[in-house]
Amino acid sequence: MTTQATSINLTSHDDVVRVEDLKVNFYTQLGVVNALNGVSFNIPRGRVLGIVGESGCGKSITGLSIMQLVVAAGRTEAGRIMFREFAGQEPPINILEYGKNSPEMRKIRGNNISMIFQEPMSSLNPCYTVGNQIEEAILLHQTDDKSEASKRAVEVLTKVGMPNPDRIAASFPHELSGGMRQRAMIAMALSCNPTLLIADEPTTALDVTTEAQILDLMRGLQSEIGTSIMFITHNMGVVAQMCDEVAVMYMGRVVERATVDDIFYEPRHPYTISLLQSIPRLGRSKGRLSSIEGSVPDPYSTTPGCSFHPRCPVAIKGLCDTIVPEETIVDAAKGHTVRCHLNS
Amino acid sequence: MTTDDMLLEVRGLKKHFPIRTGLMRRVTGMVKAVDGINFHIRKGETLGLVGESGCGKSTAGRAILRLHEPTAGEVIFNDPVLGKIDVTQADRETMMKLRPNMQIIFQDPFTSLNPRLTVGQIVGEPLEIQHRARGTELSDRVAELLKEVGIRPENMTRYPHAFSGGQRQRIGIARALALNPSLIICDEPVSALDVSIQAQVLNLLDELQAKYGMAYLFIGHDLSVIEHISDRVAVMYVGYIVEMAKTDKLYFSPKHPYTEALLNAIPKADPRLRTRPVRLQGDVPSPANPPSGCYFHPRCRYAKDICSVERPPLTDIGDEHFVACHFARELSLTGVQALSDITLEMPKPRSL
Amino acid sequence: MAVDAAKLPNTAHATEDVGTIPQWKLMVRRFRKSKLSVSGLILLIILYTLMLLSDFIAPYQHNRIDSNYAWAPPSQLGFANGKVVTYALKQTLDEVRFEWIYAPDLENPIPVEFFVQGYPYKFLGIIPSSLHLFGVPEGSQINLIGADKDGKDVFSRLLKGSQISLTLGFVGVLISVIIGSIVGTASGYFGGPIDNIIQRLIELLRSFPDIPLFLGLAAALPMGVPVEVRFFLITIIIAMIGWTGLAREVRAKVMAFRASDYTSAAIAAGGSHWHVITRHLIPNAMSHIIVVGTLAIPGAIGSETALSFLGLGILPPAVSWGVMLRDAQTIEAITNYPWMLLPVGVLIISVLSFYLLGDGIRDAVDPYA
Amino acid sequence: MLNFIARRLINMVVLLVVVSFVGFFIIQLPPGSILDVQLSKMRALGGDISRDQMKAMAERYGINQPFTTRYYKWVSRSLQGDFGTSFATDQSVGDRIWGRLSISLGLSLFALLFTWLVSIPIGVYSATHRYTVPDYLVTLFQFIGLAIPGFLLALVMLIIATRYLNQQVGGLYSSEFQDAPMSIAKFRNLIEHVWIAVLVLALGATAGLTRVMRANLLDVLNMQYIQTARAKGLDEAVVIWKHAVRNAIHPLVASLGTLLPALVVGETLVAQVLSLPTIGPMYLDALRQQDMYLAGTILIMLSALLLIGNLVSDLLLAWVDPRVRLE
Repeated sequence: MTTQATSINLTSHDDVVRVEDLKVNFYTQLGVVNALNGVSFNIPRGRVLGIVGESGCGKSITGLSIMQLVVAAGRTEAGRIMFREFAGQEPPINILEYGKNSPEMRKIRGNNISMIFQEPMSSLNPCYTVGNQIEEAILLHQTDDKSEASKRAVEVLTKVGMPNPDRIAASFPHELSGGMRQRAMIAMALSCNPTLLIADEPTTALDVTTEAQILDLMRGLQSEIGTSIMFITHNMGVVAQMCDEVAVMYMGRVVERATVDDIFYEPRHPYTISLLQSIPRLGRSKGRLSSIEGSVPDPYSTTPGCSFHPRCPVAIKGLCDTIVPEETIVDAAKGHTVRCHLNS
Repeated sequence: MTTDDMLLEVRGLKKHFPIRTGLMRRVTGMVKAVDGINFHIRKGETLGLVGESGCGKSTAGRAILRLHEPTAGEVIFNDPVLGKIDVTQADRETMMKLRPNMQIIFQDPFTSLNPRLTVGQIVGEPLEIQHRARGTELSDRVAELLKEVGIRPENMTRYPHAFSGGQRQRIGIARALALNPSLIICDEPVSALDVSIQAQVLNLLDELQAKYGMAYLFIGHDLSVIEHISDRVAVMYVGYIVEMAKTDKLYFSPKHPYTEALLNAIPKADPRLRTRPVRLQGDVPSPANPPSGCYFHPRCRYAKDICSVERPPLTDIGDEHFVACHFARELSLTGVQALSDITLEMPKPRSL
Repeated sequence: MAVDAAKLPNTAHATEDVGTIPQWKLMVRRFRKSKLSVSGLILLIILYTLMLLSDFIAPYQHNRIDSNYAWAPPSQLGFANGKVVTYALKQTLDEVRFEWIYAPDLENPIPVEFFVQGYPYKFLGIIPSSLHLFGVPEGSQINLIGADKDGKDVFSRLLKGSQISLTLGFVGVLISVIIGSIVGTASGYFGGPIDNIIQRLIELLRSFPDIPLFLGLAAALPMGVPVEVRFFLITIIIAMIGWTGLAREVRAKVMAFRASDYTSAAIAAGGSHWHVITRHLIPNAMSHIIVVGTLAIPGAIGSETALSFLGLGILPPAVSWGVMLRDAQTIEAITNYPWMLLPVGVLIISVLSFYLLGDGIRDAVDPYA
Repeated sequence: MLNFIARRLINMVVLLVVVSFVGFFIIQLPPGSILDVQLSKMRALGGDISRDQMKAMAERYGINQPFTTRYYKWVSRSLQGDFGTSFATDQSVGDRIWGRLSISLGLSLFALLFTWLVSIPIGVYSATHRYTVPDYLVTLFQFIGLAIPGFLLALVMLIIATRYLNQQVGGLYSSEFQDAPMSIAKFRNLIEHVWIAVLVLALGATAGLTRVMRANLLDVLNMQYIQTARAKGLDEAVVIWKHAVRNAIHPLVASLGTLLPALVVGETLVAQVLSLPTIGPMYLDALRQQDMYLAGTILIMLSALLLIGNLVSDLLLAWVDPRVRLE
């Protein structure tokens, strides 16, 4: 079956990254997992793209693929990841053409594209000071001068709102709280003024009040520096607060792409709609939550047709369970696409 | 108000963990995980206990069941047979009789079921311990319980590793249900689940309560979930309850600055509510070394001199609204704004 | 993603319901996938079978001295008239070095007979018998792998020696596993003062370097006691020294399992200490105990060998592999009579097999570690 | 830090007192006394001992005094630096032990160095090339290394060295250097004699440590901070050696304390075969001859070594890993 995804071009020349029909398989002892089944999306320059989905939908793998940091068991089978460091760069670079540990890839990592992870407790190496770990990136990409690097490390720590940047730089990670560590991670990620920041569930492990601080910080820095952000999360609240555009993922596919307003007010995919209906919302009336029946299928099995059809309340027999829906444009102007037979 | 419908009264409950250091393992300090909390639960109601990590909410739940031996305080449980009994003082024999009426559901569906036992053995274990059933009677009862939580009884002979997180959580609920308890402590039962599964489990808990009338102490950190399930809510901060009220009261007109800050901090699932309210600065202090006076004062934007000196007691400001703040009656704080529902409709097939 | 996959149920065997397979069976399955570990197990089964049948297989008593066959090389085997035969030895004196030189007398084949009568023994220690697997007629001798300086048959001694070498370490570890499990469980489950006292005791025992302590204790054993008593005492020493490490590991596991939610659920339902320990703690700690125990056996076998080698363990006339190796200490012995080293070969095989087995069990028990 | 060391030292002293008591008890357990050994020795030489002589000896060694008295005498004299007189040789115990203990320690430190230098790189290689042929080979060699007893290895190496390399081995020096003052030539001679012992000693421990290193590194490589380091754009070699190995080495350092005395004594059999003048064979002889002052002193020295080793490894651990707080 030919996929239409690559031919859909809702994108301008000012996408930082365009992921086209990305397929990644994992070869494990228990079998092959089709982690990504043809993922396509674009991250517009200076915007925040949210990637949202439940555990195992492939959202983290997508982020790691852009960084070429997928573990050895995962293999990229097809697709392109086109990266434009600056606006209008022609031709864009296909990241996947570089080797994982190639000098070209290493020059992009941490410099042009940087990443922060979910667990602030384990994201920093316990053996080195925070300052040392930030300087490491600066020395690698920006300057050879050690004192210059440590000066910049303190600067960037100040920028992320550290109350006492000099002291923090000299601290070891275990001496900081979770929120502080995540700030330090953000400082490290931003230390080389990256074009794109990939944030993989950066606030999931944090408490609500700390989460709010970190989200504010990221939003503030984003509008200040203009870095594009790919924000991976499972929390619809975080999506609403953080993102400009959203891609909803299910079982290794992007099922819906739209602006954040469209995702929340005019969702088209039954999965997006069910997801929104199943979250309890503050200040709403009580009563039964509408839930999605069943559970996410295990990754070793393959579902024929639309992967959501076994749980979909409006699935059409004979169609949804046999044919994989193509990505179709709902609203070209706003870049709203959906992968659903009911919308085609 | 009659006291007859009172199920559980917790008075001055404390749980301190000693910090031991050095070679001689001398006690050099105390982690005051729970430091004197008071609340009550009526029959059939749900009390939400909410707070950030390390505030002592789980410890409190476990101390009530004496899974942690409480350091001080009373836990008066109104047993249907024995009447009111202080759980903390009960001897082994009494405890054995009390236990069936107070059960617990855990957070992590992957570690709360013994991997070496079948689902049948897991759900049947409480019945076995309490000598309630044996043989076919036992397996009939287990089958019934499984059906109750939406697991097919054929699954009795399977092991936990064959189930997804949501299903395991249902099995854990069936185990708690086995002895017909009048109180279930739900220790973050949906925190580890995906959003779509979370809704299923919350609905199940609602249905079971409607059917059997047990009370829940629902411990959680997600304020939206707590709001959804609770009749009343208590907010904890560093080992204390800072505010406790009926759910709507607490959410719409909070009286404690910490509650206000918490409600403010929740990322709302609505892009139109992208406000940038004043955020709480700093981190939650460690219960081993809390600040003086009101523990919240270093982060509180309404704090005055007295706050750093004197710890405010939890006082009733009327209509079962308890607040531990020197200025509870004076401050006007903002809570959650009532929203109009967004109605979402499923797509309809165009041609059929 | 990889983590998620690890948590998911194993569905590789799509045709059957994996859900009904108990955990230990899944472990056995995983174990069987490791060929090295399975071969270790098979080798051990063979070794222990030979040990059990040693009196039946051995043609001679391990202490039978025949000075005519001092340092006799392995008997040559052959076929004649459809029968297995061996050859008598022609002895000539090397007049320069004053040593006997042996050569097979190829003219005189001696038939090897099977199921012959020999020295009396008790089969499996119970049934009196004098039947042996093979033998040669009176007046000649067969030394499958040569003889030692007194003309004692090395093959018979090797078999007899396995009775001590393969059981002493095993039993020693078994005892230390039992002590370690009980003490570790008590320490980890009850905590508090009990735990404190046990931990202090272990700390004290661990302040002794184990090998010297071991030697000191072995040296303290009375010399003139029967073999069985000495065997028993050395077993006890091995157990005494080994249990502390195991107790610590069991304690750590038990503490983890005790803190687990399923244990809490059992306590919340009114489960007694006994119920919790036997239902939840021991079964879960068991696989770990087996792994640690299996991996401790080779060390214990080595300890026995070393002790006997140094003259502090099993003493002649009793025989163990360590005792046999006393004759293989010098370069001369090894270069001139290399068959004297065979006990080391068997020792290495048994030790290696235990390591492979233990490693395989560990991987099977804890596949994601 | 100083506070920590001080407290640890106090604890060590307490443990050593208990250890010395228990040690002394064990050492004098064997039935019969040094007297019997001496007697049989003299009789074997053809002489005999008069009743008076025996009495004098019993007096001198305190044979007939109660256990606690003997222990007290021994300890109080030891504290003054007088470890007593060896029954067997009439030499001062202190003098005899120091010489041999230092040789043992030297050998062990060499072996330790070798162990670390070999097992860390091999462990790293095998962890980063998991499930490849070299990894399987390393695993195989590890098992064989664990399974082969040291003395056999010593014997085999001895044969190889003498037969095929024409090397002199056994002992520390060739006869011509035995009493010569230390010189470059003598040192070379020492190395030539000692390398087999070092190799043999190190090999068993190397096999074990390589396995530990491999397992640890595999754990560490799954950590998030390794991903962070890669995400910075660091070269994989830097990621491994700077970020992973430092964290993986932790348990190796922790095992240092027990490794040192194990090596010191582990050479007993090897030293026997290679006829090295180290502490192991001496301890063994002392035990055999019921030379209790000597054996007791060695046992306690070794305990002290173990405790010091543990202290050193704790300090090293704190240096390697900032999370370890010394309090």
